Amino acid sequence: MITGFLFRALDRKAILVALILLAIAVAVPVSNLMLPVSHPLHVPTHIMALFGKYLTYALLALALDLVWGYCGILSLGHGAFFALGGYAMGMYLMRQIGTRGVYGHPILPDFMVFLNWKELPWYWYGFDQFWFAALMILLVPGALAFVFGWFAFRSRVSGVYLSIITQALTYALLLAFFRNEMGFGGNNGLTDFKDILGYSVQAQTTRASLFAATAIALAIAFVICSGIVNSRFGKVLVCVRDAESRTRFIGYRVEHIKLFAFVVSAMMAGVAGALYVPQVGIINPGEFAPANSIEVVIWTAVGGRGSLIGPIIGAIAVNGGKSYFTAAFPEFWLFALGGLFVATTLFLPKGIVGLVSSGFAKLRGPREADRVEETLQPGTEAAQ
Amino acid sequence: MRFIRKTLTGVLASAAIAASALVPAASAQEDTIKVGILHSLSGTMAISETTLKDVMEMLIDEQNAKGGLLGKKLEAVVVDPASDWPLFAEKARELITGNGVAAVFGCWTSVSRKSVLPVFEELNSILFYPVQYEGEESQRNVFYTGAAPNQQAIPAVDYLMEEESVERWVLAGTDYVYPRTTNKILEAYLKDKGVAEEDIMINYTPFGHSDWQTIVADIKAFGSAGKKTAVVSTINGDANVPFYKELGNQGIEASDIPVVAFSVGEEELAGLDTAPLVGHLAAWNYFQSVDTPENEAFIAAWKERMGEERVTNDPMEAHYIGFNMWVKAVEAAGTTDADAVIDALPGIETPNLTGGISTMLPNHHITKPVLIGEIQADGQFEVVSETEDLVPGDAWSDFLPESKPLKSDWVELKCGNYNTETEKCLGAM
Amino acid sequence: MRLIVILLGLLATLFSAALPATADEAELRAAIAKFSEAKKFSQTEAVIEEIAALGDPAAAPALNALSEGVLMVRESDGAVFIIRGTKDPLELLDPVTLEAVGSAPEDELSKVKVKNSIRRQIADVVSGLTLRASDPKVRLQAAATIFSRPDPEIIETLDAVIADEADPRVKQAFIEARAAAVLDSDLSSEEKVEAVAVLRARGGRDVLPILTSVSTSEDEAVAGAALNAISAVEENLMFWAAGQNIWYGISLGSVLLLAAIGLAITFGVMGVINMAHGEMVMLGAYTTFVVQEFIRNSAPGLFDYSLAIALPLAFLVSGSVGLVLERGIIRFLYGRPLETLLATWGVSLVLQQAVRTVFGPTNREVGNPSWMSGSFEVGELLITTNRLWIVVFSLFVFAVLLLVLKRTRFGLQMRAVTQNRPMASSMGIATPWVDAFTFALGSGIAGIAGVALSQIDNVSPNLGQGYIIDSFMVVVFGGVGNLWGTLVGAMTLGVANKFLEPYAGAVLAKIFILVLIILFIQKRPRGLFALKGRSVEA
Amino acid sequence: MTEKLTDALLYLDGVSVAFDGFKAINDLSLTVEHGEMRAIIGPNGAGKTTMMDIITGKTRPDKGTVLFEGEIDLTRHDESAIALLGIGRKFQKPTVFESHTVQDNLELALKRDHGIIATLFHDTSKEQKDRIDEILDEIRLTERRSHLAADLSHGQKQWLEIGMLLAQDPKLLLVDEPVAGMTDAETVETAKLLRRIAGEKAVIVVEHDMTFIRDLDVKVTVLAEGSVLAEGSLDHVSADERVIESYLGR
Repeated sequence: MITGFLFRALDRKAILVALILLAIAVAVPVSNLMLPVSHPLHVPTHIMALFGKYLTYALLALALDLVWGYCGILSLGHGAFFALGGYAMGMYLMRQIGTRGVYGHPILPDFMVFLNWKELPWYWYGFDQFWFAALMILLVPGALAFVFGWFAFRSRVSGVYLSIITQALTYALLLAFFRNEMGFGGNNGLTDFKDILGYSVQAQTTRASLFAATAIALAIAFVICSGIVNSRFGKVLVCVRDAESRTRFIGYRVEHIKLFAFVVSAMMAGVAGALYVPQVGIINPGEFAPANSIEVVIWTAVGGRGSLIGPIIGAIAVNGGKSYFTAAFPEFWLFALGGLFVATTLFLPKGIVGLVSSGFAKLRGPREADRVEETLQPGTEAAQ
Repeated sequence: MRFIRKTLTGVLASAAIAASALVPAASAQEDTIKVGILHSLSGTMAISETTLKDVMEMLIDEQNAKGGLLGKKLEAVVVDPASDWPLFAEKARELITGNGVAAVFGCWTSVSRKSVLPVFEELNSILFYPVQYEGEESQRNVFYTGAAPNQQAIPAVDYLMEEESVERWVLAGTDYVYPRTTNKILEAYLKDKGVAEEDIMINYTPFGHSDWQTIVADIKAFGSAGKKTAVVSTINGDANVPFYKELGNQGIEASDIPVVAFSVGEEELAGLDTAPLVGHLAAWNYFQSVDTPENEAFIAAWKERMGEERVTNDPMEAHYIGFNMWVKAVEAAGTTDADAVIDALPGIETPNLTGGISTMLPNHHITKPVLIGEIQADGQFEVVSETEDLVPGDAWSDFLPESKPLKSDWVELKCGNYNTETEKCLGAM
Repeated sequence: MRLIVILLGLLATLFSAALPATADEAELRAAIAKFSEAKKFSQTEAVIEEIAALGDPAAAPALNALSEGVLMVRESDGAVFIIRGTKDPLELLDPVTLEAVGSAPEDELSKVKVKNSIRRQIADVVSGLTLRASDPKVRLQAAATIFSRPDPEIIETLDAVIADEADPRVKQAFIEARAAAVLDSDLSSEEKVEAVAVLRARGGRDVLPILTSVSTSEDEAVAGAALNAISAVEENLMFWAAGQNIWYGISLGSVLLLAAIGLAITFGVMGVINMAHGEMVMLGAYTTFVVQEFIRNSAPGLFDYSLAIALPLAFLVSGSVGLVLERGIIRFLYGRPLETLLATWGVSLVLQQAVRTVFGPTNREVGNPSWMSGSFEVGELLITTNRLWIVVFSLFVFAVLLLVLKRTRFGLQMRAVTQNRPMASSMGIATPWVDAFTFALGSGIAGIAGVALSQIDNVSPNLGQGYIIDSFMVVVFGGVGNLWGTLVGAMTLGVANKFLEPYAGAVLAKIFILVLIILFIQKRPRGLFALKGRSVEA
Repeated sequence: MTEKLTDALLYLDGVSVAFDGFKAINDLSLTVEHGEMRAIIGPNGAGKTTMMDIITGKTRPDKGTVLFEGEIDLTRHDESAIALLGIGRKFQKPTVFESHTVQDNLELALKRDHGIIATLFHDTSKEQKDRIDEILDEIRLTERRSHLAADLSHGQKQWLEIGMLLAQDPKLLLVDEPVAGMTDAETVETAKLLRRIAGEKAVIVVEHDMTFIRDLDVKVTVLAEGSVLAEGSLDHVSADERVIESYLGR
């Protein structure tokens, strides 16, 4: 059963992507740690940190693509799952600070001390254990996605209505996490981390390991997604996207299918958030901002939705561009970024991946090119 | 196997290419001293921070006109962290390792500062932070040129108590760390002064809150209890305009219920019709209206560079002081090396724009005068009260039980949070 | 400011006509001249005391000018003047007669400094001086000042004034001010009980502290009467508080309505997920700024009409940007609703940054015209004028839009195109242009909303961002494609928010509302006013 | 489950539904026997599609009884449950999964476990593959099995959709305008196909094309304004005054 799944998962494309990611997971940290700074192939720490962050974004975009590109659920609130995973990791990291906080309190994080909290709130219990935090990284986003999806899909909320309420969800969480009474550090969020699993988060080796872990996590997620997409379940997902009611009429429980995909995707987003936090050193409510979730949609669209490699390329390309532009043209980079989004939708409706594969297909012959376009064109039921 | 080796080399090569693309113009003239400017030029904070980027560029140009520093020209490296807090950390790292800046001037919000702190610590660089903040922090690599709570909030409350005989207090703020901490300190301070619990009303609103009808009405009701009432506002930048508009429209006049604000300066008032606000107060360490030759020259230079209608404000002065202190410290140390400059900075004195001499203290805060100003119809403040001496910034408030025993001294104790009771430096391994 | 000076001038002439001088003018002049020596606040206070002791109503203009910050000293000779105008050189007025006596450059004058406590002192003094002023409004103001800071010593004066007062409203105000003073005095128990009755009849929040202060009196009759009065007044206030909440809710609802109504067209009717909607609102607000800036510089007299001028311009500016946007980008994306989201998001980034580049990142000042400033009371209900206008305006915009959609040829074509495009085009409707103008209409309305919102919010590049989410919530809650839904949705959310706010606080109230919307959509997946039937479900 | 009330496969009694006051179905009663083929005709807006919506669970009736196999109350089930009970539906506009191949379309429709675990992990068995080959043969799409459904002609899509119905192996097929947009030759073929299916399974065909109805040669029900106007052979109903009137209008 599982072997069948794996067999389907590891098609040529998946093997290639997984190998590249594993190679990156090994090569970059090795180059960072072993090669001398002057070596032309040396990857500086800040570049590694940067790409580590991009890879977590790539994982988030991949998660979104599973529900949007394949199932047609445009979630404008995926940042919420990412942030929840991040907070779960952040809480673990906060508990690891121990007595090294500025007030030297053995249990309470600094922000609780100076706001006069007397004891740790119950929902902070257990986060001193990594296994518990790791469980929560999956469970909290998963549970939220389950409850939310259970109601929304059962009531057949779809299209823009669904998009807007996912946005409402992340916006409500944003406001909630801003509140200092919530006990998550308010606007400042969680920061000033010291250790992860006993290793200093600032140590170069820790950074290298986190980078490797992210690349490996992305590789695993890619294989899982590939397995899902290549299975009959994946085909049904596309059916739901293209003709939801037809799928119902041949006897599929569309709400269960959507719910499953949504929960899996939320968990992947949670993992991405958990890997993101130790690498950037802070998690705060800003991650819940609706604009952040919209950006994830944009990465996916730029890369090419409805293909698994697209969101990864998109996330890295857009964020790389953003990093470059904000330094090179600090006062004009928004024009460049805004222009990029407009240009992508107008001229590359299928994203970078669509451009590349239709380019390849055109080389092979016009007939093939059409087919590629059809595959990558997720028709929307609403459009009929 | 060959496949894997090929992939590996390919990946490394592309990472190297990407790396070189991401380090902008690292090949520029090598004999300049680079100064990083880390202020948001887009997003929600651009409204406040862009001015600080401009003032830093002006200061650097002026210094270059004077012949630069250590015989080299200064070069400003501007990046846009886009009001995105994790991006602050990323950009700080890029400035320090990618561009090799000698010091960074930047950040506005507490969260952006918190976000970059570990980066400065790890890479051992220098940050000058120019904004009034909640205190409860003293880091070796950071120099706080804005006001600590004792340099702004407490003198303002004293003024209201003594001059306006206020007995009832509304502490209204945006829900984030600075107002929370400031209000906590003020609450403790007021109770210390014998103000009863029921005479203090604390209210928090979200960022960018725009509908103030209910809250202003509540303040009005709270203020009609027969005792003289004042509002201490730690409301954050953007939300102030609708707040003051609502105050004016509901007819709350400064002579009835004065509002003293800690985050409203000339820049914020520039977006407002101030006629209905005349008499409301602000507490700062600098006002544009202060009449000193240094200030006059500063304003003239600023207006010539940016335009006649532009105003100056407190965080700009903080950068002015911080930058001059850094220049002096580099000259004293004879190098831009971070450790040497960090050691040289405490004790450096430089004139501020209000006619005094500010000193960098061992706790990395500075001495500043505290001014209370009344809003005028022309959008400026008129100073109605000024502390006799410069007030030294206190990193750890004496009005919070947990931070009372703490002390920061980077010269003698080499510790930012030394507990005077247990005689230990907390947080050290 | 100028208005006040003119008013003062008017007053002074009335004084001189109605009343014989009660003190030697020379004495008054001498006292006023002392302001030139007052370097400290305490000295200024002493001079005011001195003037008050003269008891001459002719001192009022000078004192009020001091309070306004327009009393200035000529540095060359120490003469004191009231100044008029803001243009350099400033016009000088005699502080007693208010006659124009020449002008002086700004830097040769220095202002007599004031602060709040001095302003209060002046208000007290002036109210004492103006109890017999000829203008009933000034007398009312005097009564109000005494009421808010009652002083037992003034009771006798008030008795005399009440006896002579002819205007019943002013008389009542004096009686109430006297009652407040009585309760602060050591007069007889009967007098006090009577005063309590007067205050009870007056009602309102500001009688509560006065009543509370006597409710603990040792005199049981007075204390009992005060306690009764307090509960009566509070009960009355409770009733009004509910009304006030509804008003706040409607007012918030009208802001939401304004923000959302353009979106109800572009998103609701056309199905374009227009993330740049907020920026259209922002453009409208900036248009208002430009118009006001132009008026300030070239025709200051027109300032009160600035909004009326800005309205059509804002419609045109945002509308044409919308038109360009539709022709340039959106028309290529019909049938791919989610991609319009990405493109318009890009456009919104570009527009924000463009405005930031042109106008700078800081807030811009948009003033309230005089007819939009201030407030008035209906019973205990405080209604601020600008909010009232915004409510009226939003309903007006709604009504006009409804008329355009239902009664004009364009509206008919628009509905035809959105309902069945091929059919409409085969009937000879130029569907591309209908699309373009529909989008322009929605954008233009957003621009108009920007004019209104500039009156209550920041005019900054971030203005639009603050409204975009709320706008989508309103449209979706009300039901996409239904204008009435948008109206009811906006008002419901506004009122619900304002009723939750006193209990939960502003943040939690907003969170509750969002959760409410999420739950509501589960119940009615297509909003409040969903279209039913076969066609929409296909 | 209630006691068996009727022997008919499908039993509608007194069914009404209104949209915003407009009565789409008004007191409709209809029975279809096991293996019967029934043609339903009626002018536009007569309620044909709404009737199908009610049977397949897409629309809930305001009142009335809808029973399947004499005991299952269809108004209590949703679309996917009804599909699994054995009612298949072909839409007016051919709806196939355009991004999938012809073969995948049939495979997805095949009657088997549609649960999440099964769809994620189970492979298609030999028998199931044989069944798909059979259906492909039946609907004459064997050569195009690996083409995308989007590439099919209109008529082929109609047939593919019918093929998907067959793969579902339902007891009752609801076929809405199967020959719309087909050439004459295709129409004839379709009629043949449907008649082959009938007998084994019950079929309800909604059609406007009178030649096609005549080809089918089955009992005809005429709907108008949401209720049954006439029932019988085509010749019988087309002689009915009221039918003529309702088609031609007044």
